[in-house]
Amino acid sequence: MTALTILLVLVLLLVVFGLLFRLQILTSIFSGTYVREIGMSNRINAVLMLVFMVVGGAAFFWSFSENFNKMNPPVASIHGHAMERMFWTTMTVIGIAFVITQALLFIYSYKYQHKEGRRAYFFAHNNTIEVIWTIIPAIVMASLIFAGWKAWTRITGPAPKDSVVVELMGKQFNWLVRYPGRDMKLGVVNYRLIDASNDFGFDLSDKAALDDFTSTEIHVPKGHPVLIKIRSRDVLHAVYMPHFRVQMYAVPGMPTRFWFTPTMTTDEMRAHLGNPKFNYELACNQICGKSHYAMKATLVVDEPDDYQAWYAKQSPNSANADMMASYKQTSQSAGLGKGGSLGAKAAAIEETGETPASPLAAQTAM
Amino acid sequence: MATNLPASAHAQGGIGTAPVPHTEHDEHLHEHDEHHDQHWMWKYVFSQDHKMIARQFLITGMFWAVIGGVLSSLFRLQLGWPEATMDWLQPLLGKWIEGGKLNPEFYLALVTMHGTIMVFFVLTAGLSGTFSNFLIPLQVGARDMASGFMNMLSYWFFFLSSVIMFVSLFLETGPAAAGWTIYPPLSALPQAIQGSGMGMTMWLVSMVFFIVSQLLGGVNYVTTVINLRTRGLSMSKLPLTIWAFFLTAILGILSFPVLLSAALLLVFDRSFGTSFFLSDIYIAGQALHNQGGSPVLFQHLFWFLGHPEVYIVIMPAMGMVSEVLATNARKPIFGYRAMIGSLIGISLLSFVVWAHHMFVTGMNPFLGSVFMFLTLIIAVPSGVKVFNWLATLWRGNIRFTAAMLFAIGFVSLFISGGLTGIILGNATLDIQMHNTYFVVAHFHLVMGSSAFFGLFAGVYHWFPKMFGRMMDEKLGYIHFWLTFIGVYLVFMPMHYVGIAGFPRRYYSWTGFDAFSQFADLNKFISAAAILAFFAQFIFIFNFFYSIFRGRRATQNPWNSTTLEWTTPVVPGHGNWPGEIPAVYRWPYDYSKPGSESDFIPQNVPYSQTASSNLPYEQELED
Amino acid sequence: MAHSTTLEPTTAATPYTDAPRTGTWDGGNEPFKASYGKLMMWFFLLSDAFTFGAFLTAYGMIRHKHGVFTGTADKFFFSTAHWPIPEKVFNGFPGLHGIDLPLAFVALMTMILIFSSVTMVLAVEAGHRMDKADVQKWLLWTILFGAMFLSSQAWEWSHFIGGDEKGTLMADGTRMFGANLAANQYGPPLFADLFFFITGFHGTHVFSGVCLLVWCFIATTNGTFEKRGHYEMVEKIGLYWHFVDLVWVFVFTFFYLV
Amino acid sequence: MSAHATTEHAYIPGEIAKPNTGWIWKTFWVLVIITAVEFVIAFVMTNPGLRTFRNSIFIVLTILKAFFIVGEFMHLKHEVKSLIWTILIPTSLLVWLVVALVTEGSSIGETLSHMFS
Ligand code: HEA
Ligand code: HEA
Ligand code: CUA
Ligand SMILES: [Cu+2]
Repeated sequence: MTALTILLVLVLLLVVFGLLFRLQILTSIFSGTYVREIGMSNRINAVLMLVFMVVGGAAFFWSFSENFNKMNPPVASIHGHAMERMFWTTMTVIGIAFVITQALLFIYSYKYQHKEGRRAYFFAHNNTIEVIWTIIPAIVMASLIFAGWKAWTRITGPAPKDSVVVELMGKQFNWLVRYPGRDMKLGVVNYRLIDASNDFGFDLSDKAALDDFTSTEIHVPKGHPVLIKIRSRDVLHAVYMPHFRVQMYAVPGMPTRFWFTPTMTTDEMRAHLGNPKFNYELACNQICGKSHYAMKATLVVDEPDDYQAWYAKQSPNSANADMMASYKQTSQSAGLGKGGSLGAKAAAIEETGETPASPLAAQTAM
Repeated sequence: MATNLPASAHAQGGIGTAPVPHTEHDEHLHEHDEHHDQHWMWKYVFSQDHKMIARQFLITGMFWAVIGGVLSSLFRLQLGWPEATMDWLQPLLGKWIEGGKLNPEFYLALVTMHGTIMVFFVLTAGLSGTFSNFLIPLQVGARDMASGFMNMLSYWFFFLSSVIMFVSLFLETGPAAAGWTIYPPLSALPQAIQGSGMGMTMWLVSMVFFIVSQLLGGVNYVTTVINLRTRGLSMSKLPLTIWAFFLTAILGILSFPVLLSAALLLVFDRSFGTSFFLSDIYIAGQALHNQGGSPVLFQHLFWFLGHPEVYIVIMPAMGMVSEVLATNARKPIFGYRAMIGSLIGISLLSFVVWAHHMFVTGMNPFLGSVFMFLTLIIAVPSGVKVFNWLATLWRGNIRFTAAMLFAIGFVSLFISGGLTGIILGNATLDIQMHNTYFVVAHFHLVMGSSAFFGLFAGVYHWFPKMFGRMMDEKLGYIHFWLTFIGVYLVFMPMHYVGIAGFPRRYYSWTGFDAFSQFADLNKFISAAAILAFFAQFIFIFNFFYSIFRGRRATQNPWNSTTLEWTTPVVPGHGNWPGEIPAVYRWPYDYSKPGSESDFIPQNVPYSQTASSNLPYEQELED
Repeated sequence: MAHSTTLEPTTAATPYTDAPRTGTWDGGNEPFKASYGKLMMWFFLLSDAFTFGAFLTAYGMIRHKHGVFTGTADKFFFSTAHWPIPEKVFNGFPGLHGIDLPLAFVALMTMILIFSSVTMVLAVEAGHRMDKADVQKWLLWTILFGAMFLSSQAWEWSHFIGGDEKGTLMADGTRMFGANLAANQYGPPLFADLFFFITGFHGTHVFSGVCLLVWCFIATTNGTFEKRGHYEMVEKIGLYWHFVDLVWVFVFTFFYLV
Repeated sequence: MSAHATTEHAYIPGEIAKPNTGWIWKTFWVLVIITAVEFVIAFVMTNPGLRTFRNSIFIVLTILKAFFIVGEFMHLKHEVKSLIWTILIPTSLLVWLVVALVTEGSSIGETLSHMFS
C-alpha cells in the first residue's frame, strides 16, 4: 500500500513537472527567447562556476577539518607512524595539485566565458610548457615512488628473529587464533583433519603441534615485533587492523604474513582516548559471505609482563582430550594413516624405496 | 621483401586481392535509396546501420543505468539507516527484506550487481558502445562500419548478455553476490554464499556473451578506423574522439580475452571439479578435494582485464570531452599531439599495472614494488591531459552548453578522483586504504562520476545528430548542477570514512567501535545519493521529451568542424547522400586568425582559406 | 603536426590544390595493404592469442608453484609432491601397449599438424593462382590432417585418462589409476586439469578449424570464390589454421618438453 | 564475408599460373628440423643441473618456430611494416604477464615449502 502511494505521488509529480516544463517552453517561444543561442544563461552558468568553487571549496574545507579527528584512528605501531607521515605528505602534494588545477578550471571557466565580439586566442601548442608540466609531475612522482618503495620493502621484509608469532586462521565467520607453544614452533596442520573439536586441523602426530594452543583473543606484548601468520580454510578473508596500519589477505592454500610492532597497550589507548570500553578491533576486510560485516576479533596489547602471565596460563593441545580423541578418529577415517597427513610420504617410499629428505617435505608441497 | 607469390597478386595489393574500399561502400548508396521499403524489423531491430545500433546501445545502457541507480539507492538506504525497518520495500524485494530488514546476503548481491551493471553494462557497453558506433563512421567519413553484420551481432550478443544478467536478478537464490570482482573461492562455492549458485552461473554466462560482444565490436572499430577513413584523413587529422575510441577498442581486444580465460577456468572449477583457483578448503563441514590451485591467480587474470577496463571506461569520455571542450571554448585543443601521446601512454601503461589492486593479497612484495612504480607513472600522462584541457579553456570564448558544463565537470571530477589514485598506487599507503571506502570514493569520483559526466556530455552534444532535435538546455543546466553538486556531496565525505578505515562491502558497521562514529555522515551520504539519483530523472525526461518534441536541430548546431556535421540533419543509411567529403585539415581550426568565421570544417580545402593559412600549412602542400 | 605558434597568416599567393593528400596513411586507402576482412582476422587472432596466453601463463604460475623433482630422471616416481616429468607420462603409442616410447606419439601429432599447415599454405597459394582444382585438393588434405590430429588427441586423452596398471598411491592412501579432473596418478591434480583444459581448448579450436575448412571446401566446389574473383576466404581461414598450429607449438614445448 | 563483393571481379578464365611452392617446403623443413633438434635435446640433456639451460634452449627454439609459422605461413614477414608492428607490440604486452606470474608462482611455491619450518 505504502509503495503504491509512493508510486502514485511520483507519477503525479512527474505530470506536474511535465506541465510546468511545457508551459515554460511555450512562454519562451512567445517571448522570443526560445532560440537565442548565447545569452543570459551563459553568464549565469559562468557565475555559478565561480560560486561553486568558492562555496564548494569552503564546504569541503569545513567538513574536512570538522571530521579530521574522527578520520584519524590513533596509530599504535611503529611502521604505522611512518605510514601516517607519508600519507599526510602525499595528501599535501596532491592537495596542492588539487587546489591549483581546480582553481584554474573554475576561474578560467568564469573568466573566459563567451563575450560578444571577442575571439578566442588560437593557441594550439607550446613545447616549452608542455615539457615543463610533464617533467614536474614526473619528478614529484619519482620522489613519492622512492619514499613508498623504501617503506614498503621495510614493512614487507623479513620479521626480526625474536618476533612473537601468532597464527590467525580465517573462516566463515570468525577468526581462529593459535600460538606455537613452548617450543616456539607452529605444528603441522592439515585441512583434512578439521572437525568439530579440531577447528584448526592440527596434525597431532607432529610433536610441534602438541604444545600449540588456541585462544579466542589475540594477545601481543607491547614493544615487541609481532609476526602474524595468516591462513584461511574456506574463502578469502583479510586481516585488517586499522590502528596498527596492518592489512593482509587470508588465502586458502597459501599462507601469508605481516609483522608489526605495537607501541601502545590497550590500557594506554583507553586512557589516551578516554574510552574505557575501547578495544583494538580486527575487521575482516575481504568479502567472504553473509556475515562478512560481522567477522571481527579483538586484539589485546599487553605490557610484556602481563603477556608472559597470560601466555603461561594457556593450556596446550595435548591437554585437550576431546581433540586428541577425535584426531585419532578423523585421521583414520580420512585414510591418512598413522602418519596423519603424511600419506604422500608413504607413496614416495613405496615408489622409490627411499625416504624424502625431510619428513615434512612431502606434506608441505601438497 | 621477396615473396614467392606470383606478381599478379602483388599488383593488387599484397597477398590476396582485396577490394578497394570505396567501390564496395558505394553500394551502400543504393541501399540508401531503397531503405524506405525495408521492413521495420530490419530497420529498427536487426539493423546493420551503425547509427541505429548506437541508439540501441544507448537506450539499453540507460535502462541499465536506472537499474544500477536503483540498486545503489537500496543499499544506500541500508547503510544510511541500518536500524530502520523498511516494510514499504517489501513489495519490491519480497523475501529479501523479511520483516523490514534487508538480508545481508542480498546486500552483497545488490552491491555486486550494482558494480557489474555500472562498469560493464552502462559504461563499457553504454558509453563505449554507443559513441564508438555512432561517431567512428561519421567522423572518419565512412558509410558504415567495416562489417555492419558483425556490428549488429555485437549489439545482439550484448542484448543476450543483458537479458541473462537481468533474469539473474530474480533468481530464487539471488544474483551473484561475490563482489563485481568475483574472487574465488567465494564465487566458486555455492556453499559459501547463495549467490554463488545459479546466480554466479548466470553471471559467468552473461559475461561470456558480453565479451563476445565486445570483441565483435572492438575488431570492427579498429578495422574501420584503419581502413575506412575518407580521403585526406590521416591519423594526425583524426578527432581525439576517434583516437580515444580506437585505443579503447584495442584495449578491449587485448584485455577481455583474459577475462574470458579467467571466467572459463572458473566455470570449470565450479562445475567440473578442477582446482585452478581452489586449494585446501574446508567448508560447510566438509573438506574439498581441491589442491594446488591459487586464488591469487584468478586475481591476476581478473585485474589484467580489470585495470585496462577502467581505462576502457574513461578513455572514450576523455576523447569526447576533448572534442566538446574545444568546440565550446572555440579554441583548438591544446597540444593535440600530446593528447594523442598521453592516450597512447595511458593505454600501454594500463597493461602493466594491474596488480596494484593486489598489494595486500600476499603477492610477492618485490612484484608489489614494481607495480607501485609502474602505477604511479600513470599520473604523468594523466596530468598532461588535465593541463592541456585547462590550457584549452585559457583565453577561450566559452559557451556553456549543457555538454560543455558536463565536460568541465568531467575535468573537475577526474582531477579529484585521479589524485586519490596516487595514494592508492603507493603500496605502503594502500596497506591501510585497501578495500576501504577511500577506494570506493576514488573510483566513484573517477568512474561513477567522471566517466558518467563524459557520457552525459556526449549525449547532450551529439543528441542533435542522433535524433535530429535539440535537448532542452535549461533542463540540461539544472540536471548538471544538481548532479555535479550531488556527486561531490556523496563521494567527498566517503573519503573521510575511508581514511578512518571503514571497510567496503559491509552491510552494517554498528558492530565495530571504530566505525560507528560515522552514522551521521553515512545518513548524509545516503540522502545526497538518493537526491542525486532522482536528479537523473530530469535527464531521462529531457531525453525522451526531446526525441519527440525537442526543437529541431540545424545541420551544425554547435558550429563544429568535424565531419559528422556535414551530413544531413538526420543522416540516412550510408550517411552522406552524395560523395563522402574529403578532408584537408585537422579538426581543431577554431578561431583561426584571419578566417572570417570562428571555425573551419575539416573538409574545407586550404585553397579556400587563403587569408588564414599558416606557414607550415603551406609547406605541407608543397 | 609540427605547429609553431606563430600566428601571422601567409600573405603569399597560395599554391594550394583542392586534392586531398594521398599518402599511405592519408585515408581513402588500405594502409596495411590488407582488406578489412583480413585485418579483422588478424585482430581476432591477436585477441585469441591473449586467451591462450592467459591459459599458458596460468600454467606457468601453477607449475612454478609446485615442487620440482630434484633427482635424475631414472629415479623419477609419480607423486603429488612434485610436477611429473612429461616423458614419463606421455610414453604410450597406439598398438604398442606397455612399451616405453617417450614422446613418440606427440612427435607424430606435431608432424601431422605441421603437415596440415603446409597443405593449408598450398591451398592458399593455389587460391592466388585461381587454381580451383588445387585449392580443393589441398583443402581436402588439410581437413584430413586436421581430423587425424583430432583423433590422435582423442587417443592421447583416453590413454591419459586410463593410466597404467601400476597406478600411484595417493596421499589419502588410495591407489589412483589414470587421470580425471579431480585427481590423477601422475602427480598434482592441476597437472591433469591444465592438460585437459589447455589441450581441450586447443582441440576445440582445431575442431572449429576443420568445420570452417569443410565449409570452405564446399564453397570452393560450388565455385563461390571463383565467382567472387578471389580466394581471400581461404586465406583468412588459413591464418586461423596456422594460428592454431602456432598455439600447438607452445603447448608442445610447455607440456611435453620443458 | 561480404556479400557485396560477389558481383565484382568477374572471373576471367585463363591460364593458371605454375605453382610456386619452393618456399613452403623450405619452411616445412626448417620446422621439422627444429622439432627434431628439440627431441634430441630432450633425450640427451637429462642432467637435472642443466634443466634451466635446457629449458631456455627449448624456449628459444619455440620462438624460432613461431617466427617461421607467423612469418612465412601466415605471411606476416612479407606484410607492410606497420602491420607487423601492429601485431608484435600488443603481443609483447604478454611478456610482463608471464614474468610477473611466474615470479609469483615461484614465490608461492617457496612460501609453501617453508610453511612449517
Ligand atoms: C575510470 C576509472 C578509473 C580511473 C581513471 C582510475 C585511475 C587511477 N587509479 Fe583507480 N580504480 C578504479 C577506477 C579507476 N581508477 C576502480 C573501479 C577501482 C576499484 C576496483 C575495485 O576494487 O572494486 C580502482 C582502484 C584503484 C586502486 C586499488 C585500490 C585498492 O583496492 O586498494 C589503485 C591503486 O593503485 C588505483 C590507482 C589509480 C591510479 C594511480 C589512477 C591514475 O590513472 C590517476 C591519474 C590521474 C591523476 C593523478 C589526476 C590528474 C593529474 C594531475 C592533476 C597532475 C598532477 C598530479 C600529481 C603530480 C600527483 N585505483
Ligand atoms: C560507473 C560506475 C558506478 C556508478 C555510476 C555508481 C554510482 C553510485 N554508486 Fe557505486 N559502485 C561501483 C560503480 C559505480 N557506482 C562499483 C564498481 C562498486 C563496487 C562493487 C563491489 O564492491 O563489488 C560500487 C560500489 C558502491 C558502494 C559500496 C558498497 C559497499 O562496498 O558496500 C556504494 C556505497 O555507497 C556505492 C554508491 C553509489 C551511489 C550512491 C551511486 C550514485 O551515483 C547513483 C546515482 C545514479 C546514477 C548516476 C545513474 C543514473 C543515471 C541515469 C538513470 C541516466 C542514464 C543516462 C545515460 C546512460 C545517458 N557504490
Ligand atoms: Cu571474512 Cu570478510
Ligand atoms: Cu587499477
